[in-house]
Amino acid sequence: LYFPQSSYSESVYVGQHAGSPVLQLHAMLDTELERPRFFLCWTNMLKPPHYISWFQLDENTGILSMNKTLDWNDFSSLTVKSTSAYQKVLTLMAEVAHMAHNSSSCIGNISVPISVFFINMTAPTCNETSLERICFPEKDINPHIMENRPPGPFRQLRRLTHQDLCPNFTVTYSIESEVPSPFMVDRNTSELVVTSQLDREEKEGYSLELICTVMTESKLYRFFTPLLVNVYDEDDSPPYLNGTDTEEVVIEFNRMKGASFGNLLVYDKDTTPIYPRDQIHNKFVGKLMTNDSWVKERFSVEDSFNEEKAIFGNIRGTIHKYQLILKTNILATEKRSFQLDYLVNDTTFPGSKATVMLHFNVTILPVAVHFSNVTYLFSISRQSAAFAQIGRVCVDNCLKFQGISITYRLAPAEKNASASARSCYTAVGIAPSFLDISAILYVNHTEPLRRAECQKLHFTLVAQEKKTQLQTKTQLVIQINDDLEKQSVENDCPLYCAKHRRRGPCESCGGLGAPTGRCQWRQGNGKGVSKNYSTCSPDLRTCPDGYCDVIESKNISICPQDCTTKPIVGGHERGLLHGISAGFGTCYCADKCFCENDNVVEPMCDD
Amino acid sequence: ARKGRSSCTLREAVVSVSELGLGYESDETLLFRYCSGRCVAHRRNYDVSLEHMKRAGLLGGSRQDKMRHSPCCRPTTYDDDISFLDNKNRYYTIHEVSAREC
Amino acid sequence: ARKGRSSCTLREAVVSVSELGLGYESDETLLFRYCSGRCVAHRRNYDVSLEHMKRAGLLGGSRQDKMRHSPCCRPTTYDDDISFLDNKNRYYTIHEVSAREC
Amino acid sequence: VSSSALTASGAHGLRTPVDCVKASDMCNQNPQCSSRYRIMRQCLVGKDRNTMLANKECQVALEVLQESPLYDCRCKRGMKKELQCLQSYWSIHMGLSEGEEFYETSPYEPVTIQHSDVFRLASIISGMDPATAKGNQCLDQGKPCNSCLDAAKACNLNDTCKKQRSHYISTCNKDTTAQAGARAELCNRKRCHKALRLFFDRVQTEYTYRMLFCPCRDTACAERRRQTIVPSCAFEEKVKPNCLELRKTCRSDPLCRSRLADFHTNCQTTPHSITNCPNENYQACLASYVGLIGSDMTLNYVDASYANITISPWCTCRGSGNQEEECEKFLSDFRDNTCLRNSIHAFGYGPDSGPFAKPVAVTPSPRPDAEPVRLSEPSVNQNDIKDDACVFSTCANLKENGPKCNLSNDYFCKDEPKLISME
Repeated sequence: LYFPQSSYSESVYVGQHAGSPVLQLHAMLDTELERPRFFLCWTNMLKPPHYISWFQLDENTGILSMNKTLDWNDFSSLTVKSTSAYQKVLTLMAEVAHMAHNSSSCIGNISVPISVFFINMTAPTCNETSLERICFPEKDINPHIMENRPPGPFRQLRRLTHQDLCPNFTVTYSIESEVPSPFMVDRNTSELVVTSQLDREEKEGYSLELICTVMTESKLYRFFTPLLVNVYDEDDSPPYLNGTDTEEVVIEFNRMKGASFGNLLVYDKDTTPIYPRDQIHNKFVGKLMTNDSWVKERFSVEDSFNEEKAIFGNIRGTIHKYQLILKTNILATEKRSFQLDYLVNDTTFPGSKATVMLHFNVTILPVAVHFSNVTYLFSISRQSAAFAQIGRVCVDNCLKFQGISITYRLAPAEKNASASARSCYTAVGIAPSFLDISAILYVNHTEPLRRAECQKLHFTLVAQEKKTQLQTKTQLVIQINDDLEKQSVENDCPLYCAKHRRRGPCESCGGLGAPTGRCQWRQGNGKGVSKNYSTCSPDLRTCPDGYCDVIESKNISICPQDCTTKPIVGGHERGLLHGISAGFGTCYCADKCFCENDNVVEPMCDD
Repeated sequence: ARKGRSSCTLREAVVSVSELGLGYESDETLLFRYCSGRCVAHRRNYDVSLEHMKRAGLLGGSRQDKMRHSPCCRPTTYDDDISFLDNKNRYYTIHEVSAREC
Repeated sequence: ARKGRSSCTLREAVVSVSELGLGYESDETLLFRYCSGRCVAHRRNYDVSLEHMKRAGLLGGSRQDKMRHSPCCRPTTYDDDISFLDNKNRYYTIHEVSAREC
Repeated sequence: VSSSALTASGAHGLRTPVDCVKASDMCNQNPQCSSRYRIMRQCLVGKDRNTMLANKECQVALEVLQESPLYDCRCKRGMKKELQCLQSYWSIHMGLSEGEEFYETSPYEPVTIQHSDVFRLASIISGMDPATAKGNQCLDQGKPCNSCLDAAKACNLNDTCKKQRSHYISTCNKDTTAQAGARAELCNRKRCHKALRLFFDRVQTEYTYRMLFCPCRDTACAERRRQTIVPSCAFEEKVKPNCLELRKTCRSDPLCRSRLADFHTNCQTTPHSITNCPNENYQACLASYVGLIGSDMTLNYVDASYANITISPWCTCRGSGNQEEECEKFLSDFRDNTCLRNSIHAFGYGPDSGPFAKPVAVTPSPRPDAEPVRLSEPSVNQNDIKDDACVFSTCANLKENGPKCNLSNDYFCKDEPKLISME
């Protein structure tokens, strides 16, 4: 049993006499056998409000009528919510049940609120009432019919409070709708009837037009009002596939916990409410069909769903998306193939075909930690400054790795080199990059570069996968170029390039991180605060690039444009975490950073 | 004090954000407060001694080394930050742009 | 950076009390600390804006109104008082004559 | 001590409502009332509220409290201990109401002022704003004008407004990179909301309303108006929640619940009024709108259209299942609210500029259950009807007068396939 409306309402006036009907409730059946019984109940929070005794509800017909004639002090005695000076709201609760009972509270039963607006006036006479108000109430709500339920009457179209107002008028109702619809009006009872079982998956709502014809002594009037009947959904559609139930999943480079693979879709013509969260309507549950503990520890399947209309013939339905999820990292050496089945169960679908089986054909390929026969050859200038970046080293496919960690080590190739020869090798350092699995070579000490005997450094580069200890080696040669020119750099240059605010001093000085031993000037051309601001950088390949990399973060002064967290004066935008992502004119940094117009004359403390 | 050379006080002008010259483009206006005027009245023994020793060339150092022997008319505290929407509908906040006390 | 224009720092010189030029006559000497150098690095949005608006003539006011658009190299705190016996064997104490911080 | 002694009864026995903080203090000073109040709060804390309230003791507690000043106590916006007042209100209200109502009664005392000073001030200010010495082009129809820019200028020239505005902008605008997606994650929405609430609580309405409800004649102005609350942090979120879910979240917080109830009370479209607003009160509606900003149910302009504004919370009715209609109705109280539109229009162009959005043609359209604010039956006598209805002396005349007889826009007569039998 259910009420086809979420609430009922009607107005009553002073003088409304005992026995006169107010409104009629309807209850829709779930099965033909049910016999609804209607009772007034009161929400258990209060003992019944004193006005409840003014009404009586016919157990069988659901007609609410007056139990007493309302008088003026009935109105003044009320201490209920009032919506205006001359109107108070009496809130009743009605419930419907299968059999008669005497319990008073509405707990647990199917109940519906009734708002009776008690107006502090006598009822308008026939002449004082517009015919339209005889036909239709001022405001009414849309009814709803649950699909797959027996037909029956679900609304009284007549306004029972007005039925005796104009005795010599004849009021009749009929309905119309653009498309044939399973509704009619019972001419005897003026009840709106649904004439057959509805299927929401076929039609979600019916737009009817209620027509009220009033025959007075001499004239015939006709009034129209639209009525939308919503069809409520129940889980009467099984899950189904539209295409494949199998997905080929290859796990190679991305072996990281949380990685998702595959995209199997399961369709369901029913709606799946996302509110309230713990709702059980059309609830899908899934189960991994495997006893392999190895698989169970490492894999799960994630279900996400979306409400869609277009593909269900403009009727709301649900598409579930299933993805295989890694619960842990997979070792680089792991090599395995298996089929993983996943049983999807529409738990609230009564029929037999409530389940669908999905199949993930999983192939895990091992990952080789390997340098394809490459000998790294880098050349650096003798003028290189400390922290100058030499280059990046990376095992094959390392940029694709996720969930695999590789460490890199340098060792002089010649085992028994002389002490002074070995000291040359201290010039080069290696640091793991944050973002990915590569490593960056950089100038660690500049002193060896200044020594003629340090010419060519032969390293063995060792790469090792942390967990599996898989290891690989390759040769790495660093050629030290340029002879030791006369130091042409200004000797009172600051330690780092970012301090300069003009091209001249910038390019005539060196600074931390400068591979050529000279700072590089970037001339911006942006107008206002722009990403392309002018600045002096040790190495335009990496600074500024909006990313404070592993070498730059060793000393903020190497590239404050990417790494600063200090105040920035002048028009600027900060980077996501640090640095200057955009600046006005020229950006330069001393204790703090400034972004100023390029053409400003050197400021002086004027007297 | 010579005509027009009033003492160091707080002044204000309504200017647009663009007119600040910081590079932001916005038609919003703000009250820009700044310090202007002379502050001879606030000198200390330090100022008197420094001026005397500078004149007497007792402190060495080149002509370039700026040694101020009198207090400057400068803000001692700054107004709250100023936020605005620029002409591309992006919000910015500027710190320490307007003086509060001199 | 141009030669000799280092940033604002604390400097010191040993001078006699008489050389302070405060009028005292005493051969006692003291360590006179003072601030000298450029302070471009300490500018704020205020300075950048004030300078720009001064150049653009947006702030009106006569040429005389001194509006400093950059910080001055000045003491922020002063050393303790200095006492001495002058050449007529009388004791004196002078306040705020030597800088402690710039 | 009979419970009625507790009442702060007014002249004719009717209780004059006190604020809920005072009411709970009065109750706590009365042994009988305070014990019942404690029992009722325990009754309401129980997981399954219905079964908890079924027991006798809870019922008795409620009956006593009905007589206490707690029963119809109210709160004031911006009062001291406002939150405590609201908490008391909802605790007693939850006990007395019949479960989840679509429209809840506002805990706030009604704003009685009609088209109050905020409208007159706004029109005065926009007329001759001393600060923007350049005069206000917005009055001169010809000149390009951006009243929202003028509002920002006026704010920047007022120390309190400037300070509070900068506080909420710098709080909400934490991250300045371009990717809107990333920015939405990085900003601290709770802190941003708090800063926004502070701004609207502490700064005079003449500044805040001007920035929020400035009338626009072009997209740039409308986009600035939309940006006022820094929507990327205060309004938008990566995933749009279901509107009923958002309502539930809001109603689980006493402040948000109160502001939502206040909005429904003061902005609910009232067809039978000139302004479409309850009690013809634009001011109350605008105050309720502003009251929601900085809560979970923060509202904002949905786009930069200046012609017809649409205001909405950040939510969708997708995935509402059988509650789609209730969800659509809840959402339409914001998106299709003529009272709110008229209030905003009135603020921009003056209260007497007439309702901007014509009241919806009133037929007994299937407007789902709204708190029916009923005026008395319009007394219409017979002869008024004839212009409205499709009137024929008898059914036979239907044919002679042709199939369509267009009356007022909603009543028309169709060819009746069969004559109505006159049983």
